[in-house]
Amino acid sequence: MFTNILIYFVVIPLVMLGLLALCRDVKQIRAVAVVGSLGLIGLSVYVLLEYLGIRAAGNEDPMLFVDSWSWFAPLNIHLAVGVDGISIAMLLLSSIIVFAGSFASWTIAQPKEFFLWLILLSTGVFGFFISIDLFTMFMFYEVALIPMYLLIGVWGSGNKNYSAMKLTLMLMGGSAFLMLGLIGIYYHSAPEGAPLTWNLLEIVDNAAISHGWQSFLFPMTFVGFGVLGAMFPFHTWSPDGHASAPTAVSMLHAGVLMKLGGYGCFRVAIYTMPQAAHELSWIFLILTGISVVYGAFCACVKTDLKYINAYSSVSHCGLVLFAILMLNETAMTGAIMQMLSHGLMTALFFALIGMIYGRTHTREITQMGGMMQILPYLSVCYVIAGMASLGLPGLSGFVAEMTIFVGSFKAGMADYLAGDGSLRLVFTIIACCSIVITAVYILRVVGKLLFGPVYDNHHRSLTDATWWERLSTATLIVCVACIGCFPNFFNNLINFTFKPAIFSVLGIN
Amino acid sequence: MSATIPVLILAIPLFMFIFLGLAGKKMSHLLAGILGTLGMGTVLVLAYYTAFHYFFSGDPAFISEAGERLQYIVFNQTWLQFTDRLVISLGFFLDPISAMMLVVITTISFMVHLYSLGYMRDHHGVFEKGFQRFYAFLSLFSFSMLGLVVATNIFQMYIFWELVGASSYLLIGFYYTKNSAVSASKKAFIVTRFADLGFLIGILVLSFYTGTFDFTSLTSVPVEGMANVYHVDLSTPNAVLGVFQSSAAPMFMGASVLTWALVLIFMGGMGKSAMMPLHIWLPDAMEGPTPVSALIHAATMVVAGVYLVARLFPLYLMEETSLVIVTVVGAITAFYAAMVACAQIDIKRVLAFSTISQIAFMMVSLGVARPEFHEGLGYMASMFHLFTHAMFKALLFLGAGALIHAIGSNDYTAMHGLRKYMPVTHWTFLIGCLAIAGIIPFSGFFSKDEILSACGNYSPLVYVWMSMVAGLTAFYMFRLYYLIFWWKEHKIPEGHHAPHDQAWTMSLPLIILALISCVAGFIPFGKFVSWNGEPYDFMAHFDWGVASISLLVAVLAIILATVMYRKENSLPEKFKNALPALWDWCHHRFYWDELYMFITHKIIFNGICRPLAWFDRHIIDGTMDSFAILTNKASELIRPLQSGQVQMYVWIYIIGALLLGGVTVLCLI
Amino acid sequence: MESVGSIILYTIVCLAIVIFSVLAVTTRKILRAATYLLFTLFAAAVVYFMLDYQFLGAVQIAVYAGGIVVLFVFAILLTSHPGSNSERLASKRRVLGLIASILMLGVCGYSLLSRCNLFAGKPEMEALDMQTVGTAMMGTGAGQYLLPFEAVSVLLLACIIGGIVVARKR
Amino acid sequence: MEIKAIYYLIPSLIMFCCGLYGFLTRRNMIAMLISLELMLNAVDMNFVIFNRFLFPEQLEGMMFTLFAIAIAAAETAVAIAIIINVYRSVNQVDVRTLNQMKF
Repeated sequence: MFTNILIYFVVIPLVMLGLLALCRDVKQIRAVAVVGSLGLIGLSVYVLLEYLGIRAAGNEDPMLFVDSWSWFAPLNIHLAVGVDGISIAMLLLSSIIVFAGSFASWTIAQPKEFFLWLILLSTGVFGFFISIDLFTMFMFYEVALIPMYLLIGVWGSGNKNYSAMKLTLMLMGGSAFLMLGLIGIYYHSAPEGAPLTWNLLEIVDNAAISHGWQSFLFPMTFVGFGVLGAMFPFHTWSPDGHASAPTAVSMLHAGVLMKLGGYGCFRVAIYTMPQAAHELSWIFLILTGISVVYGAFCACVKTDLKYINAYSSVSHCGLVLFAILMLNETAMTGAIMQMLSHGLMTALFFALIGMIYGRTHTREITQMGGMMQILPYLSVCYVIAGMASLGLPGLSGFVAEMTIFVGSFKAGMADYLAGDGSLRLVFTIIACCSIVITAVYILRVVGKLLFGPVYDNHHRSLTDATWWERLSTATLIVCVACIGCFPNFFNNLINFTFKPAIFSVLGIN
Repeated sequence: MSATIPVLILAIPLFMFIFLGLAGKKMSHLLAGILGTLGMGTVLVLAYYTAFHYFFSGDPAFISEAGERLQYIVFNQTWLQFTDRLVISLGFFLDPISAMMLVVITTISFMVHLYSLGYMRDHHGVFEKGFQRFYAFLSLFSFSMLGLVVATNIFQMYIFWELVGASSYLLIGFYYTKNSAVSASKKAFIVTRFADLGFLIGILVLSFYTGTFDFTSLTSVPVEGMANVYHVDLSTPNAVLGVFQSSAAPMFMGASVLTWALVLIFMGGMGKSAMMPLHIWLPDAMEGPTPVSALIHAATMVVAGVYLVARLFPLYLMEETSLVIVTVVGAITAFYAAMVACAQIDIKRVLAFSTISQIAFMMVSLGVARPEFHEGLGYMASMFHLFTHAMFKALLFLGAGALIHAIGSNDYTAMHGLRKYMPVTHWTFLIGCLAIAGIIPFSGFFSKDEILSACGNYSPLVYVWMSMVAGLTAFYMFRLYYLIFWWKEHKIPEGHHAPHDQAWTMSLPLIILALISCVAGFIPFGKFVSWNGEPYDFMAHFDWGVASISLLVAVLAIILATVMYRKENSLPEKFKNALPALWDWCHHRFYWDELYMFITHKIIFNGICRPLAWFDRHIIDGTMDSFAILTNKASELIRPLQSGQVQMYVWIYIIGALLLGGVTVLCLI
Repeated sequence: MESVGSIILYTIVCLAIVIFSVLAVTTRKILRAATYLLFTLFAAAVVYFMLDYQFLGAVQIAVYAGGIVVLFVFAILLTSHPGSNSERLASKRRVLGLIASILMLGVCGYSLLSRCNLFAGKPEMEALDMQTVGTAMMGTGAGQYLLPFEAVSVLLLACIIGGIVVARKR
Repeated sequence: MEIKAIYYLIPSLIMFCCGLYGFLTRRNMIAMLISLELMLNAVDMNFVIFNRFLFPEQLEGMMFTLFAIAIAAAETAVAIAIIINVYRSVNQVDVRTLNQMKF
């Protein structure tokens, strides 16, 4: 079992949990968190390199490092692992954000308990991304969700009980749909007479889910994951949840957890049920298309920094699901890039907001101003994050959005020319409009918060970032710039998934 | 040609940006400034070398045996691969206009770098706060602009297009503690962003039909009769051929998709080049430091729109409609901006509107260019005007900067009579004014004259219209000139120094640019730049009739300005009172800003965003909350059933049991 | 055919059961109720004897009558003021209870009576010696009850502890 | 005359119904417990009766009763401990007034 490299993505956090339980003081806790998350980064990079090596050698399997161990034989439940480029990208993203998040919560109260829950959450996240067994996947999904309640409820701020409850309940509601969908998939996973399976690859190979069942199970699964992906109208947990969550939790939640939604939508809903995806995508296309502009418009008038970013996340994550539904190679690649990009830059945003809030004790942009003069480092970082968010070339947002737009425009035009209606085309153009609205709200915040005269003279005595804050933000900025400057590397990494014959049924070239 | 020098042209400014941005705070102000200037100087030399090499080396890669200038891709590196054919590459594209733009950009940029060494410090020689940042941003801008002009494909252009937008944003908002600067920068970014939306969609449409982003494929026209011009091998399936085949079928709202694509791309150009109705950001952008206005908002970035249309000119030629739109937008903007410029008080605003007007000239010139009229004279004229305008407008802005630096105000009302105190500035400014007014032998005369001849070839209406605008140009420029340098000077308060010419770092660029403005008209531009690469004799198309008429118009306008503004008199007041509405509208720029304010704040913010946010909080969130409330209420409702009273449970149990038992008994009976 | 003695005994026991049951739930003095309960339990013990389960009858007397009722008496003495009556019941409540009980009686009685011919007389049974009972309780085979026995012993232990904990003075 | 099973079952049923009546009407916790014991006892008797009349060679019913008695004893002990405890804290054993721990 321990010969498979992937299993260590779960083992390392578990070991960290054990060590954290033994820690006596805050220094040891920090050491465990930092060393552990560095270990995870190292592991992801190692897996990435191995993966590239194997691919370079000509291996064309849909997943690599595949392994499976039974843990509940009567229901065929396995701990099945395997990764492709998309999972590796997600693993890399998660480990970086866990690393940055550890630094962002350097001085949190009750560090031991906090990190215990945080690392438990990460265990779920990593487990989710390496699993290819639907049941195990779902289990890790839940492991990732539940700690959120305590993390927000205990370490949060503001109306935290309400937010924590709302977030947990809405996500659990999504899980209910999801579970129904997954069980449905299980019972139709194999042709008549063959043993049923939870294994994604086998399900895809069998392609045994009948058409009628697909059109029932696809919405279930998609909505289930879509709730976590903040799909309109199931997004309202996100503003409240993010606003109340402590910094590192916001980072992890917006940066990684919301990606679980997008990843799941792709990996489970579309991967296993392509026909239904083809036929029913229009419903969700409308919803996600609305999310994109709706979130952006709402962000334009909010005055609380975290709310603004939460709505911005709704918009950006909407774009992820939107692109996935285009069922087009380029757009889907763009969706995954957008997940990476949004994960990093939102984490950066929330880290910065947490740091500013920790100093000024307010998140109202009307109560602040001229931060550039007082906190130059944080302000510059904020501007960079903003620029990434509004899609400045050279930072990650641009490449992701452009890939999505090129892909979805192609899908839309193809539909239009084939006489299949202009829905995709219209929504693509609407989604394109979001780049303008994004610019509006980002520049509004940047102008009010960072520029202009100092609003509150008490703020003049604030000190700029400490070394751990600098490290946390610098890591994220470097990653954002890396994706922005060398997109083709990530493009090729992700793109490979869309090559296999699995996707021929979607009409993807 | 090896790729080393082109790479360096792009890499040095980028490196300077990163270096000054990260390490600038650690070094002294002066060192940062000198490093930036030296870096730019190096780029200047390299760019001149490249352009010289391209035009004069006679290399068969650059010029065919028949003497046609060829497009040459120095290098092209894949940056992002969407599909097999849709690839964004980063490369270096050499053709006549990009080589010319390299020269323009590096020249102006170097002048501005040098000039800023003097400008960005106060009278005691103390450098302004953020001096290093200023040089870092200037380097970023130079990098982006250079990247834009050497783009090998339309997406590379879009990338750098966005980057120049961002660096323009950063530079306009350089004085970020001033609210007006912040909102001006925001406005500039958002307006151009909106235009870029059109650009983006245009690119998407174009690339969908042609399956390529590359300029070489896009601008090669494989049609009989034109093929010999473009040396395109008709046997290979070509991207644009696809456009022809498919655009014949797909129409969209009465126009072919190609027209739509071109108009949308032009919309991007309208935003960057401040064409009406997307011009409103440019006057406000004058909040930035004056050297920035000279570099970005007069000479280089704002002509990006013209450059874009010129770059895609063969495509525009295919669709008559799109060129007509370019012409009409240009003509209206030119007139509008000239009118408004006559009624502005802030000297930088006057220059800004004059910039808009001059760029509109270039647009019109492109719009009227047809191969059948003097082998596309308009195209060459447009590029020529771009070149000369960059020089004299930078000169005017830098001169205005010197004035502002000396006086400390942007209003001409605070200036008057400065010719005695600031002779260098005065003479260079005068040269700039003469150039822009189109007086022989300054550069503006030649370029503007060719634009007017091209217009004349196309349509008499356009010709008359543009001549009128040219007259207005001469009028408002000399109005400005007289108001600044003539009239009675203000009394100098006790203890203040009289205004005086600035340090050599500021004067030298003025003198150099003035010299260029004097002689640039004699460059045989047609030898270098023409729409299809074929050199032709410049003077062969020179129409002395048109030239003399335009000269006459300019002189008349100058005389009128002299009469009205040479000395303080009541004529302007009378004129103003005679047509109060006209003055009012011109002074308020035809209330465009108010209209935009209304649309953005009243309609978009208050009409869409706020209701949506309310809807989100109360309807969507309210629904979700009401699920929770409903659950709570329902549980309140059934909670009494679980009273904890065992007897109650037994009662219910008994009733149930009795019912069941009763049923059983009945069955037994 | 039963002997006359046993029929007489049966009649007495039946009457005792019925009368004392009714009294136990109708008397207003709680101590008396406990006493009537005791009598009822005794009568039940007699029934067990009559059915030849002597051991069970003995247990009934020892545990129920001897143990539980004593507990009751102690509890009553500890929690009520001697001589005080329990409050009068609201007549509506009483009527409702009565109706429910009688309905129950009717339903169950009807179903019993309609099937009473199933049960003929008492079949012969050899005397139950203690060894049989003991083996049944301690064995693990079919019809042997070691597991419930152990479970009950654990339960009793838990009850002892629980009782102590609950009733302990703070 | 033969004493049939039904002759034993009827008194047992009456005992049960009495217990039921008591349980439904009484307010005193001890009285309720007494009624409960009556019902339990009635059930025990039924076990024994059915065992004796239907399967005399087996011991299931008897064993059940035996265990039921043991459990009843245990349950009563705990119940009474609780009652006494409640009485100590609120000086009451009336179920209607004992509603502070509700919800």
